[in-house]
Amino acid sequence: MNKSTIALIVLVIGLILLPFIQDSRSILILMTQIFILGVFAMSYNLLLGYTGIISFGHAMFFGIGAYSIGLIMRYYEPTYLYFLFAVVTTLILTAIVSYLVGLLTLRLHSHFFAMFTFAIAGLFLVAAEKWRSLTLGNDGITFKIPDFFKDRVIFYLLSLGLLVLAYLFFRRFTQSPFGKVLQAIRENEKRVESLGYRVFHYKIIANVISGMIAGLAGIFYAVSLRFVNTSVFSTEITLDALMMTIIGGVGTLFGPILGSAIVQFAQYSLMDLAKVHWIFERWVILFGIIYIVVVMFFPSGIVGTVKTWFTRRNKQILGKKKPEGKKSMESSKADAMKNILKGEVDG
Amino acid sequence: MDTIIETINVTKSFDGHEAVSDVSLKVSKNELKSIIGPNGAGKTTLFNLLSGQLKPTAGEVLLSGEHVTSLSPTYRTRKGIGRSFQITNVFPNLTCFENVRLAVQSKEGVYYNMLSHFTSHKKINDLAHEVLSTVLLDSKAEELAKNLAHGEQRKLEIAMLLALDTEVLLLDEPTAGMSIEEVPKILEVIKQIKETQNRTILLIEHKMDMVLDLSDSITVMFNGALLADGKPEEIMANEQVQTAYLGGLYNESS
Amino acid sequence: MSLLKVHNIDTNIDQYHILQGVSFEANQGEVTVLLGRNGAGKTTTLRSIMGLNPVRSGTISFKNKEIQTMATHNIANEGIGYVPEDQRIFSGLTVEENLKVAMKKKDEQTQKRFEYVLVLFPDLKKLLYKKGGYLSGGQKQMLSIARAYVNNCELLLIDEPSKGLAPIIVEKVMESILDMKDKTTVVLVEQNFIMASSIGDKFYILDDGKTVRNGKMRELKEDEALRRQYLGIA
Amino acid sequence: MDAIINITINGLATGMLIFLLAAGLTLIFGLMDVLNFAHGALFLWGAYAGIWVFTQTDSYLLGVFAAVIIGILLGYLLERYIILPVYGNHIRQIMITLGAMLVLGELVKVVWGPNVMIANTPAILSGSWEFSGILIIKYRLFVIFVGLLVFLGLLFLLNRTKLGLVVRAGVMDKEMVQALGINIRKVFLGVFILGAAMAGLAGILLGPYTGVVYAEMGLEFGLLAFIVVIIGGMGSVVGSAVAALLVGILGSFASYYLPDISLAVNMLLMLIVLIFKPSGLMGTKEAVK
Repeated sequence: MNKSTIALIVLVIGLILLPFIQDSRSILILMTQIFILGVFAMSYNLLLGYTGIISFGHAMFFGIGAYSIGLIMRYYEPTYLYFLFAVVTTLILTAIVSYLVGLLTLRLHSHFFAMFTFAIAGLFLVAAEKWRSLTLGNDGITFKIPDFFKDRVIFYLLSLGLLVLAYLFFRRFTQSPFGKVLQAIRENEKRVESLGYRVFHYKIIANVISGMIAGLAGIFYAVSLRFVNTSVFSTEITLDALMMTIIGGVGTLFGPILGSAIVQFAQYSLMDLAKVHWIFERWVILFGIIYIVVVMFFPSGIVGTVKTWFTRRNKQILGKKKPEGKKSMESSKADAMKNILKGEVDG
Repeated sequence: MDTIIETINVTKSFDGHEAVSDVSLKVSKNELKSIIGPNGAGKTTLFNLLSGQLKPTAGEVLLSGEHVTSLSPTYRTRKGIGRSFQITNVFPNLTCFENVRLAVQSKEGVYYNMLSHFTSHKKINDLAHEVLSTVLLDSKAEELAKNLAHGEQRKLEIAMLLALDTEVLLLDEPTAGMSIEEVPKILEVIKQIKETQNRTILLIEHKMDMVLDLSDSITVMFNGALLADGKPEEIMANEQVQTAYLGGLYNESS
Repeated sequence: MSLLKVHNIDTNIDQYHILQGVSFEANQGEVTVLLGRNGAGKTTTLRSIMGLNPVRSGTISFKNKEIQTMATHNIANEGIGYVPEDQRIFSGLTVEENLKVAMKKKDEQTQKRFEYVLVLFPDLKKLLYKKGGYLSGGQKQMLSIARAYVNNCELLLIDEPSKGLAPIIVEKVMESILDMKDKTTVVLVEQNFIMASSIGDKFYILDDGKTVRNGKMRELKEDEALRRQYLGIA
Repeated sequence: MDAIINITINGLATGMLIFLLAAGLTLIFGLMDVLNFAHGALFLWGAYAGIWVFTQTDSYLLGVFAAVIIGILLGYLLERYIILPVYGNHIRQIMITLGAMLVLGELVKVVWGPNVMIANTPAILSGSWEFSGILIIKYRLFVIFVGLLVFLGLLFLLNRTKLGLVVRAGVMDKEMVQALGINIRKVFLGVFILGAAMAGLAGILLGPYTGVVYAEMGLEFGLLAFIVVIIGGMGSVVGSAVAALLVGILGSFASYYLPDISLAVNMLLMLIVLIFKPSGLMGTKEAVK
């Protein structure tokens, strides 16, 4: 067990204890949102960071999840069985939709794929708005949930559980043979083909997995609000995922979680500051500035930038220690250290 | 001898210009055939047609008597045609080791394994290390491919091809861009494959000494067409080849 | 008199250290040929002179002025014309428009050059209003040379004009380069040795990103061992 | 019959407005390979600044002038300070221009308040003509007229002038243009500013057409323009014009006859085009790998 695993375990234990240490309702809700959107951003990062696909329609999977639970809870009964039914429905629907979208579009160049997914997500949005008899359009629907989920602390812990599971899953997944092929596709698609891999299949599978996990995040999101309206299909949701991923660090496991925390926290505290000075009512400005600053000064995201610092520092240490000539014990130890370090931020 | 790879009248044109025109070529099993010719003669295009990167405008490509003309590179690789690229074509942000391991993984048929950790694939890891040491890159296993020197990337390129362990190896100027000192090592590797394994090798190369030294047979291409095909000594004696490629210099100097 | 002096240049493309000490000189009114195997760095050398792959160290002086840090368009405006590998014709523009892009000034000299290339390449005159994309390989090559020339250049950098062309066309292109020789200095990258040796005055051999040999073309014709060693031809 | 004519005119006018946005976007994309999500902000600022000046001075002409000036000014700042550092990287472009879009969109609220701004039709252009039962609103004709004028001007600029020649050549191969001694950076900036000015113009034209302007329309119209660019084909001005009119007219008919799906029409159109002709109606750039 290496340092990074220990650090993560400590962090998770801390987070489990948090609701018992402090009792601010709003902090709890904020943390829950961070967890849920963190999962959503991680699913997005699988496409953007690990496979090199830019999607502008990720909200559609999030929305499918949110509406599945909302509609089933409202029109059937808020029981555990139906809850489970909603989860299964979400997984099946997102799998089908992501499979079809992938089939149609993954052969296109990046920005065309982006626009295509954007259009399809747009269709979902319009459908949700226009099918008023079912969705009540933009007014949205409120719904009841099984009592168990109503408890804020329990729901907080469940969301945390989802996040941890997703993290472990992605950590495993990206280190697996399959995950490595995805990263190779990101690097050089043609070459992957000539190694005997069916690139298209890999992309579709990545798209499906990403879509299904985004759907799960959508369920949690809707449950946390006990309300769902058309905004879950909006482009802003996709853009949020994009921003969180980029701010945290594209292609790193922990990046999207950190990104989610930063974005949510910034939104929360900036909105709070509105009471202090009117300029903070326009907190979106500061938000936009953050985007610009991140792109200018942290082009590989926060985790990515920190990673580079570490590697550079490590290299310097290495350079000083490394004797000329043959590879010494010491340098191989340093190499190993570097690997651990890589593991620390990479998974 | 058995023919393993064959082209029947393949032609490839780009915007009306025929890069490869009407080439019929037979390569026997376990032979090392070099393809020579001036730049722009269509050698790399021919490779692309064999490995599936390009589809011919006309003609057929056969592997062990089976039509593979319409197959994608993926399937041709699986059927046993592996290639290295003239322009270095590795995965820059993966380590050397990971680069090679991807090739081993493909060869071992581990395609869709999503959840087992790589450390549980000892065989794959071992094989990858083995191949890396064959091309003298084992000390660079954990370096990112983009941080390698140009010559080392060429070696990595060859390592990936070796790791695929295909029946047919297409080597596109394996030593291009390598320093003079590195060339003999790579030659040694190619020789080894030729001697110890049952592999068919197609080689594009400009260094005539190397070509003469290694080849069982030589094919000369000129302006997209096949000019001559035969044993090295036949080719060297062929007058047409001399005027077209070797430059008529023999005539002048003799 | 040397018009272009390249001294010990190093160039990286991304992480790759492509040029590691290339030096050569091109004299006024001569054809200087850069030879070498694939991947030796010939194309990169021309691109470095044009500022398309900026050098990391070393100097490039043109008409005794250092140009290695200048932007590509300024280098071109100093009087260097570039005929890239694969011609890079603007395929959606007509032949005339391709030339017009390069004719920046409306002076007499430009007009003269324009008329000259149409005389030199009668094909182009016939095809003046045809889109560049529809030209044959040879015609594209001619257009590419003509385009660089009408740009009022004193030095032409030509990258492998024979590549992919039929021998008879290659001859035509070579003749036209010979014809231009007294009007403009030429640096030629060429792998077709017959061609290179028939029009070149001086040669430089590049290997592994370094210039390793140079001399009069006549000497190379006689030195079989040298050709074998670096060019892979005997 | 009169309904059809009215709907067509309405669609044409909307199409022209979208075209003004899309033309700049398509050139910027084709020439500079830049995905500019802040293009809608120029439009937004053109609308607000133009209408504000118009209401203050009661001169529509001054309003138009102000809109174009603010477009040029913001275009210059955007290109120099936001886009310049991110050439060649699509993801960073998307992110940073979205950031700029958010900032500029919110700044509109800071300057003019968060509520919608009412835009009156200038007296000379208000009212309508009636021909045998067909009602033609003057302002719509005016918008069509201006759009047409800009379109023709742009075509003239691209096809008949030296600058246009350089721009077209640059879209095909910018490195070669540099090697012929042309400062492509200046050309980029010029094209960007031209696109920005057209976006500003579209903004002020839209005001009296819809009666109100609001801050969210920046992103809204920006995305609409993107859809049009994709449909028309990246880098093609004529393609954008055709696509914009198509989107405008289809949208206008759909909202009359099939109001329920009218919102989806653009998306559907884009999907169909992408499936059957991924490079767009008149696009030249490769869309399929």
